[in-house]
Amino acid sequence: MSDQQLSLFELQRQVKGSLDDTFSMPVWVKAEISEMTVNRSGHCYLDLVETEPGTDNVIARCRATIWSYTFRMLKPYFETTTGQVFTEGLKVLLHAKVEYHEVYGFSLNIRDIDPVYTLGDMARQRREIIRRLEEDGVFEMNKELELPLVPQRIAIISSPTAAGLQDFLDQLHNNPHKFVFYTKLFPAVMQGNEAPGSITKALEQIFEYEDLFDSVAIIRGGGAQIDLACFDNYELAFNVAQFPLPVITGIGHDKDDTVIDMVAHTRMKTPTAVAEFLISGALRFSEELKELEKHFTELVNDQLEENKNRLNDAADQLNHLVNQMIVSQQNRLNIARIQLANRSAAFLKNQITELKQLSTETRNRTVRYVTIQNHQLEQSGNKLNFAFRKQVFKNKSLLQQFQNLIKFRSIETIKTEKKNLNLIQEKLRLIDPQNILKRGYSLTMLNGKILKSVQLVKEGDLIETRLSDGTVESMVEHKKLSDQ
Amino acid sequence: MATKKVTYKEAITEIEEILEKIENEELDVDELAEQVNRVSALITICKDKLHKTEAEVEKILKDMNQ
Amino acid sequence: MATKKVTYKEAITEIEEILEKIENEELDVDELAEQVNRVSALITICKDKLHKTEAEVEKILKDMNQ
Amino acid sequence: MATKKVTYKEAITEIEEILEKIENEELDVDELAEQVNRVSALITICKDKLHKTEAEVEKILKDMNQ
Amino acid sequence: MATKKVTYKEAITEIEEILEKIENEELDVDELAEQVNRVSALITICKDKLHKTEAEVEKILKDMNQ
Amino acid sequence: MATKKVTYKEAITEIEEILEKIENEELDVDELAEQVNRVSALITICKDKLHKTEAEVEKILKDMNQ
Amino acid sequence: MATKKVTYKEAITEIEEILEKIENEELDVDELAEQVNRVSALITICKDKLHKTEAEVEKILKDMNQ
Repeated sequence: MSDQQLSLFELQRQVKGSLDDTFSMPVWVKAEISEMTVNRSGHCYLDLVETEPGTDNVIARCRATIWSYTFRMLKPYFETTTGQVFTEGLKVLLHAKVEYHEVYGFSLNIRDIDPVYTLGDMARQRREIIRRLEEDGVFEMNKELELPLVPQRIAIISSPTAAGLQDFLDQLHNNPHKFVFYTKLFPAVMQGNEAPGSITKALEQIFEYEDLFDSVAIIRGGGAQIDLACFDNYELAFNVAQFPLPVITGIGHDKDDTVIDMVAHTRMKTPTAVAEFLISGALRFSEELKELEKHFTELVNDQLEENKNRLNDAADQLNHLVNQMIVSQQNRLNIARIQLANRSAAFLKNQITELKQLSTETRNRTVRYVTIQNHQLEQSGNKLNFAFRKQVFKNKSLLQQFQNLIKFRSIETIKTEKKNLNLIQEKLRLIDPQNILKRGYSLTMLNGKILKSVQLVKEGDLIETRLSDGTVESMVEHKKLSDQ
Repeated sequence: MATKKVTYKEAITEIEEILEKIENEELDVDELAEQVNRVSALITICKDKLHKTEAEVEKILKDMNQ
Repeated sequence: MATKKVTYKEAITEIEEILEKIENEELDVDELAEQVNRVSALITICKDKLHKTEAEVEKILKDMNQ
Repeated sequence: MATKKVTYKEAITEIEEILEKIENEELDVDELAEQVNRVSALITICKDKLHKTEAEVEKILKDMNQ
Repeated sequence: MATKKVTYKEAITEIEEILEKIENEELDVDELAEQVNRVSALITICKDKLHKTEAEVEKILKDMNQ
Repeated sequence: MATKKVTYKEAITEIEEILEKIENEELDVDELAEQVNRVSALITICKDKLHKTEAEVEKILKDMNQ
Repeated sequence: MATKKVTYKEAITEIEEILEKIENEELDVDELAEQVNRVSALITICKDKLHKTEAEVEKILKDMNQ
């Protein structure tokens, strides 16, 4: 614990001394300009802050100065480089010398500004806005509106004092085609931080008379090109995108589009371009109408022509077909005539052929007939010959047979008779009693008769026995019957 | 034995009649001998006729075949 | 052969009948010559008719072509 | 050949019928000349009709084109 | 053999009748020669008729073809 | 043997009768020779007739075929 | 040809029908002249209608452009 007591001045001097030691050279500091004033002598006084990312809580703050001679160089350089007014709300990268004053305390003396950092930051911001609008689903909304065929009722948002406005109005009202445009100005601040709010308010007014207008033209003529940051505003873009009428922008710059340009229905570079766009739209429509009329006339004429042609064709066709039919019929008749000649000739020829055939046939059949008859006669002759020969042969055979028969039978008869006679002769020989006696048999006779039974004789009868060579006479002594 | 005018047929008929008589024993032995004689004579006549006929026929047939 | 009034068709029919008779030998030989003569006459008639018709037809066709 | 009242169509039909008969030899030779004459007459009728129609049509078409 | 007035047909019929008789042996040998002669004569007659007819027909056909 | 007027048929009939008689032994031996002779004569007659007929017919047929 | 009351369309249809009939040879030659006359009349009617329409249209367009 140092009990050394320092005067305030001494303390401040020691602080100053240590700061000077520590920050003997300028350092690059990132900060946001929260306030800025430029005094009469051209010095610029700034209030710098740093906020907590994602919130608006200030976590650091300090004063800063840019001396007039520096400021006079830095400001235009910054603004031409970034296209952005050097003003409050910008995030900047400053090359600053840390200063400490015994009376005024801590401050930064800005020697240089790096515009590239701010540019990057602006671009980042713009990307952020676009992302949010896309996330909200409104980015394309205005583009999806249909621009009327001829937008003739225009609500203009512009600064009433802007030089471009009058040019725009003149151009629109004095167009060479004599199209009539109805315009109504809704004044608004067209630059600086107030611009978004002011334009939004103007839009709100237009919204109340929505039905009276075909479209909204946001125009800004002639102003410095560095005042455009105000158009990269989320709220304004959100309103423009959702606006129920098509919005045409003519903010008047050549560089990157602002977010408003992006969300607008149609983006033109300048008010003049907007006026031309509107006039050309009307012109196009007028030309389309003319074209339509021409087309209609052509169609009607075409149809009339077509019908005329059709009738002429029909007449031609009639002529042609009738001629064709007549020719065809003539041909038919000619063919019939030729056929008549040919067929008659063929008919007659056939008949002649037939007659010839008949005469040939007559000859053939007659010849055949005669041949057959001849043949039959020939056959009859042959038959006669054959039958006759057969007959003769048969008769010859018969006679031969008779001859054989008579021979055979006469000889046979004689033979038979001979046999017969011999048989009789033999029989006779057996019968001849003389022959019987010769074999030893004898005949016994009684009273001159042959004795054939014992019973016919009595004992004592005189019997005669005849033998072959004489007779014996004897008396019966005894007789006996044989047993049978 | 005289009657030579008898035909062959008559002769045969007579022979057969006599033979029948003999067989029926209607003949006396004396007649028998006589009849046997008669038959024998008749047979001779017949044989003669036969021979003659035979010769004649043979001749005719021979002539016919020529 | 007198009947010249016969039509062509009748003539042809008669010819064919006669030819058929000849073929079927229904004709006596004695009639044959006569019938053949008839056929011949009929054929001649037919030929005459044909020639006449031919000439007539030719004339008609000629007239028509003029 | 008197019937001039036939229509063109009837005439053509008759012509074709007769032509077919001739071709198929359904006609008697005796009829041929007559039928050929008939066809000839019909063809002439048809041609007359055609010429008349042709002239008539030509006139109509000429009148129409004027 | 005199009757030359017989027709061809009659001749043929007679020929056939006689032939049949010969075949059936209804004819006596005594008649045979006569009948054969008859047939022969008839055949000759028929042949003559045929030749005459043939010549006649040939002439007719020849005349016709000219 | 005189009757040469007998026809061929009669001759044949007579031959057959005689043959039958012989077969049936209706003939007397006395007649046999005579009958055989008769048959022989008849056969000869028939043969003669046949030969004559044959010659005659042969001539006719020969003539006919010429 | 009296019916002038036909519409343009009916007239065209009828014209085409008749033309088709002619083309398809469905028309008798006898009818041809009459039908050709009919087509001619119809074409005249149509042309009249067309001319009338043309004049009318011309007038309207002229009026419109003023």
